[in-house]
Amino acid sequence: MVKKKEKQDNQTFEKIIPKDKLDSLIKGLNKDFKLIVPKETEDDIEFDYLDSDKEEYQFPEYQNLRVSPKKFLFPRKEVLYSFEKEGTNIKIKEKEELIEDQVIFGIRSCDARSYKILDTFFSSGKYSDPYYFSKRNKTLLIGLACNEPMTACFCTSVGGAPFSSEGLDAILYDLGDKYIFKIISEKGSAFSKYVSEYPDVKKADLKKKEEWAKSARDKIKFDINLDNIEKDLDGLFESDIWSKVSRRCISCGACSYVCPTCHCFDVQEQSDKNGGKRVRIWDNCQASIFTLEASGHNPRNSGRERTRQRIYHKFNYYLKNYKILGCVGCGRCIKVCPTNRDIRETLKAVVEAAEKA
Amino acid sequence: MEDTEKTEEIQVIAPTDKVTDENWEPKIIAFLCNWCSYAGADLAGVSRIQYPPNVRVVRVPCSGRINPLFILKSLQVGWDSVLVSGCHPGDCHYISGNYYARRKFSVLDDLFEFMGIDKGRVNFSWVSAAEGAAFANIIEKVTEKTRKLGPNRLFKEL
Amino acid sequence: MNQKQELDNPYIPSLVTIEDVNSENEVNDLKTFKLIFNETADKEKFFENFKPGQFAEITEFGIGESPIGIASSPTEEDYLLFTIKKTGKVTNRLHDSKKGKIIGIRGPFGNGWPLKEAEGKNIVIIGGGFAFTTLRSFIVYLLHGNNREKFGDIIIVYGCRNPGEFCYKDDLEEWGKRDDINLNLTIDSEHPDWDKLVGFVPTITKEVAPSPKNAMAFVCGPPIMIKYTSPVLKELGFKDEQIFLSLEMRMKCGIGKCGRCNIGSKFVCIDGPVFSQAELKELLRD
Amino acid sequence: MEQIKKSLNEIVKSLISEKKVEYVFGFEEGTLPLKSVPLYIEKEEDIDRMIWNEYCNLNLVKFLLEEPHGKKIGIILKNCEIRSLIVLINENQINREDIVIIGVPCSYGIIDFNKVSKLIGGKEFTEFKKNGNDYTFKGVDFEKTIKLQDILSNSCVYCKDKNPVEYDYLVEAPIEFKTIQEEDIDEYLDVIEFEKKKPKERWEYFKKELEKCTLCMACRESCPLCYCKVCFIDSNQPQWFDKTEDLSEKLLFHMTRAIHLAGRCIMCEACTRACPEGINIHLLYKKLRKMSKDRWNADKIELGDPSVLGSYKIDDPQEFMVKED
Repeated sequence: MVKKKEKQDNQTFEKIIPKDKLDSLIKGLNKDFKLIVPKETEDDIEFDYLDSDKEEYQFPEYQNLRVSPKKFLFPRKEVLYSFEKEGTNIKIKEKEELIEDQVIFGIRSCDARSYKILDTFFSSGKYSDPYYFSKRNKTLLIGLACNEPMTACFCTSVGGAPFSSEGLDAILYDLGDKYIFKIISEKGSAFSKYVSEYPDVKKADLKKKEEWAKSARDKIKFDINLDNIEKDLDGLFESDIWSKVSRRCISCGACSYVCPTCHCFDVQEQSDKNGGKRVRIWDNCQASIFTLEASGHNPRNSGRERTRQRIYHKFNYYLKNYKILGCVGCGRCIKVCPTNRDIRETLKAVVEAAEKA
Repeated sequence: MEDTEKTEEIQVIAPTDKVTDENWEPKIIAFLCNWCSYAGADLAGVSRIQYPPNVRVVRVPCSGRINPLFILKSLQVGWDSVLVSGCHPGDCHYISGNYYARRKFSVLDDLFEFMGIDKGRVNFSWVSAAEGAAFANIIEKVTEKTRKLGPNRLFKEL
Repeated sequence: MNQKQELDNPYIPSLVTIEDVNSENEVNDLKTFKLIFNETADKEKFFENFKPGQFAEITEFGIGESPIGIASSPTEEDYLLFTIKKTGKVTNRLHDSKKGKIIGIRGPFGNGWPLKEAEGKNIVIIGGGFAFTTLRSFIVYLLHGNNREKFGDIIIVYGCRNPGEFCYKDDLEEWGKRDDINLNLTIDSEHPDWDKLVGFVPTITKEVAPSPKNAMAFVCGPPIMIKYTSPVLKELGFKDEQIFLSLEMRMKCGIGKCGRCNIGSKFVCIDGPVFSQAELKELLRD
Repeated sequence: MEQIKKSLNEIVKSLISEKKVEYVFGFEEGTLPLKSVPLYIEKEEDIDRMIWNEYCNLNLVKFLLEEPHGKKIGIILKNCEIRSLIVLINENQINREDIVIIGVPCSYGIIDFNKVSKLIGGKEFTEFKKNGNDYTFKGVDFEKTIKLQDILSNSCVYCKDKNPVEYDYLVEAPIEFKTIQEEDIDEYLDVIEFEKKKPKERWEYFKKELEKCTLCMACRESCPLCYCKVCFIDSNQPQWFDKTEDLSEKLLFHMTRAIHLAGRCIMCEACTRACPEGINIHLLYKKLRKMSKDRWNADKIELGDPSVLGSYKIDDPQEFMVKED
C-alpha cells in the first residue's frame, strides 16, 4: 500500500533544492509548524525547538546526533494527571495538552524507523497509549538521508538503510551541492506548497542519488545476517554467552537512556498537602530495582539476566509479539557505554553460538 | 497528609501550612539527641523559659544517628531551617557518637559552602540536659536567622 | 481532549471510597478493604469486563500505586474487596486508612481464571497463605446462584502457617457447612486451637488426592508452595494443560506499556496473571 | 610505553602459566577508537590482546567486588586504583590475600573521552594519531589537534601520586613527567580555583551541570567504592526519593553520594569518564578529599587506616557550631 503511494508522489513531488535555500525552506515551514531541528550548542548538536522569528538559524552539518529525538514524543518525564485534595475529596485533573502540528526536521533514517517501532508498541494490545499518540498524531517527519554513517552504525543489519525513507513523511537527499526533496507519505503532501517553486528533479540527479546511496551503504563496515535471530535466541536462553557478555556490564542504564527505541517507564507520584501529580519517567531494565518486588523478591536479580533481557526484548520478544525487530542500528548504545559493551559483538556471539548448537 | 494519619517512621514530612509571603513564619525542624538536647529542651519547658514556637522536634537516640540525608531531605520537602543538636563533646551517652556526628556535620557544612548553598539553614549545636536556657537561646538565634533568610526556596526553585 | 478519549485513558484512576476495613489475621498486617465506586458509570465500566482472578491498580493519592488481586467476585455486585498485606509504601499507607477515605482504582486488568474452559469440569483449588484472594473471588463466583450447576465437584485445599493466618473466616465457615464443596483447611504444624488438618499444602493435596479426570487445578500461593505442589499434581496424573497458576511480577502500568513484568515474550499484566503450566513451559523464564 | 607493555606481559605470563591466579584483569582494545574493554586474561593466548595505555578508562577494582572471596585474582592497576583497592580492603570488602596486584607507574594519566567529544563539537572521530603530547583526531569532515593536557581527566592533570604504594609485582618504568604542567602545582588547584568563585556562581555551575544528569547511575556503577547492596536512592522502605527526576532529587542524590564518598574517594575519576553527559561530578568528591586534608589531615589512604567518617579525634575542628550568646 505504501509503495503505491510512493509511486504516485514520485511523479509529482520530487524537487531540487539548492543548498543555500534550505534555511529559507526551514523558515517557511516554521511559519506553519512547530519545528524541531538540529541546533548547535556550546559543544554539541542537539535537536531542539526552533523559533525562526527570534533566532538566527543555520542548518548544521552532522552525521547523526548524540541524543535521538525520542524525547519529543516520549518525554523523559511526563505528567499523567494531577489531583487536588478538597477536604477528604479528591479531584482528578487530566493533563491538558495543546499540541500544535510539529515537524521533526533532519531526522536520520534510523531514528525515523524508531518511531515506527514505538508506534507499533504503543498501539499494541487492548490499550493504546494516549500520551504518546496525542503527540505522535500531530508530528510529521522530514528526514535527511545519511551520507556519512558513523563507526558504530549497523542499520543495514537490522533492516534499515542510510537512504531508507521508511516511516518518514518526506525526505531530503544530500547530493553534495543540492538536495532532492521527496514527499513520501500522504501526510507529507502537506509540504508540497513549500517546495513547489523549486525545479523538478532530473534523471541525472536520481542517478546521482543512487550513487550516494550506494557509497553510504558501503561505508557501513559491519554486516550480520539476523534473519534467524528469533529462532537462534530461542535456543540460547540458558547459554553461557550471557554470563560472558554481562561480565563486562556494570549495570548502569546509559544504553537505554540513549536508545531511540527503549520505551520502558516508571510511574511515580509527587505530592504536597494540597494535591499532587502522577508522572512517568524513563526507566531502564539494567537496574536491579527495575523488577524488584515489594516483598524483596527479584525475578531478574543478576546482571546476566538483565543483560539477556535487553537483548531478548529487542531481538526475540519483539519479533514474537509484533513481527518487527526492536533495534534500528543507530549504534548509540555502543558509543555511550562506559565499558564499550558492543551490541554488535553480542549479536555476533549469538549467531555464532546458534550455528554451533 | 491528614494529621490524624500515622506517618512512616523515618519519613520526613513536609511542613503542613500553605506558605504565602504574607503569612510566612519560619518553620524549623530540630533533630535532638535523646539524652542531652532533648532533655535540655524539656528543661526549658519545665522552667517556663520562653522561646519561639517555630520549632518542631524530632527525637533521635544520639546525634550520631543523624544521617546528613535527613537534613538534606528536610530542606527539600520545605522546612525553612534545620537544627541538629547533641551532647557536648565528651558527654555522649554512647561515649563517642557525637564525635562521629561532628565529622559528618563538617562534611555537610563544607559541601554546602562549596556548592554555594546558603549555610544559614543548617545549624549544629551542642546542648546539655542542664542547659534549658541555652537551648531557648539557640532556638531564638536560629529563628531570627531563618526569619532574615526568608522562606526556603532552595529546592523549590529548581 | 474530548469526552470519549477521557474515558479511554487507561492511566486515569476512578475514585472509590473505603467502606469498610477488616483485619484478617492476628499479626494485623493483612487487611481486607471494601471499596464502593463514587460514580456509577465508573462502576459499570469496571464490572463490564470483570472476571475472577484479575487484578486492579490501587492508588493512594500522593503516595503511589500498587497492583492488587481482586478478592471479591463479579457476582458481588455492589462492592470490591481487596486483601492487602502491609509491605511497601502504598500498602503501609492503606493500612493506616480509615473508613470514608477516597482512593483510586484502575482496572480490572489481566486475563483472570479461565472460567469458560472450566465449565463442566471438576474444580481443584489449591491456595496458601494470603495468596488466597483471587481464589476466594473464584470460589464465590462458583457458588453463586446458578453457577454451581455448571461445574462438577469442587475440592479446595487451603493452607496457612497457623490458625490465625486464615483469611475470610466467615466465608470459610459458610463453605464448610455446604455439602457441595470439599473444603480442606490445613496448618503447617500442630496448634492447640486447631482440630482440622495439619501438614504442608503439597502433603495434604497428596492425601486429598483429587482425581485428574475431567478436572482443572487452580494454584495460587507462595513460590515455595507452588514449587512443591506442581510435582504432587503431576504424580496424581494432572497434565500441564490442567494446571493453572497465578503469577506475580512487579508492575507499574497494568496495561503492558511500562515493560517490566514480562516473562519471556508475555507480559504478566496483560497476558497473565493466570498461565497454565503448559504455557509457562513454553516461555523463556528467568 | 613499550617497556611497560613488555614488563606487563612477562608478569602476566608467569602468573598465568604458573597458575598463581585464576585470571588477570586487564584491558583490551575496544570496538571504537579511544575505547577500551575490560579483559579477563585466563589463558596465555589472551595476553596478546592485552593493552595498557592512556585510554584504559575504567577502574577495574569495581569488577573485583563481584568475585567471590577466596578466589585468587590478578589485577593490573595504577596507583589511584590501588588506593581504591586499599579502601575496600580497609573496609573489609576484599581480602588482600585474594588479590595479586600488578602495579604500574602512571605517567600520562587517562584521557577523558567526554572532553575529546566536547572539544570536537560532539562530532565523531574515526581515527587518532599521537605525536608526543599532541593528539590529532580525524573525522569525516575535520581534523583537529589537541594537547594531551586538555583531554586528560581532571584528576590526572593535578595528580602527583603516580607510583604504586602497594603491589605484589611492580612494573618498572621511568615516569616521564610528574604532572603534565611544567611548574609544580597544587594537587587541589582546581578545587582552590573553584572556591574562589562567588557562591552564586558556584551554585549556578552545579545547577547547570546537574540539569544534564539522567540518573542513569553510570557514576555509581563505575565507582568501586559504591558497593552497598541497596543504594539509598533505590531503597523503598523508607523511600527517600520520589524518583521523578526533579533537579532537587538529582542534587540530593549527588550531594548524598558525595557525603558517602567523603574522604574515601581516591580520585580515579572513573565516574566522570563513565558519565554519558560528561558531568564533572568528580569536583565534589575532590573537594571533600581536600576537606579531609584541611580538617583532619587524612587525604592519603594507607593500608589499615580507619575511614575518615568512621573515626574521630577529640579536638576535631568545630567552628561551624552555633554557640549561645
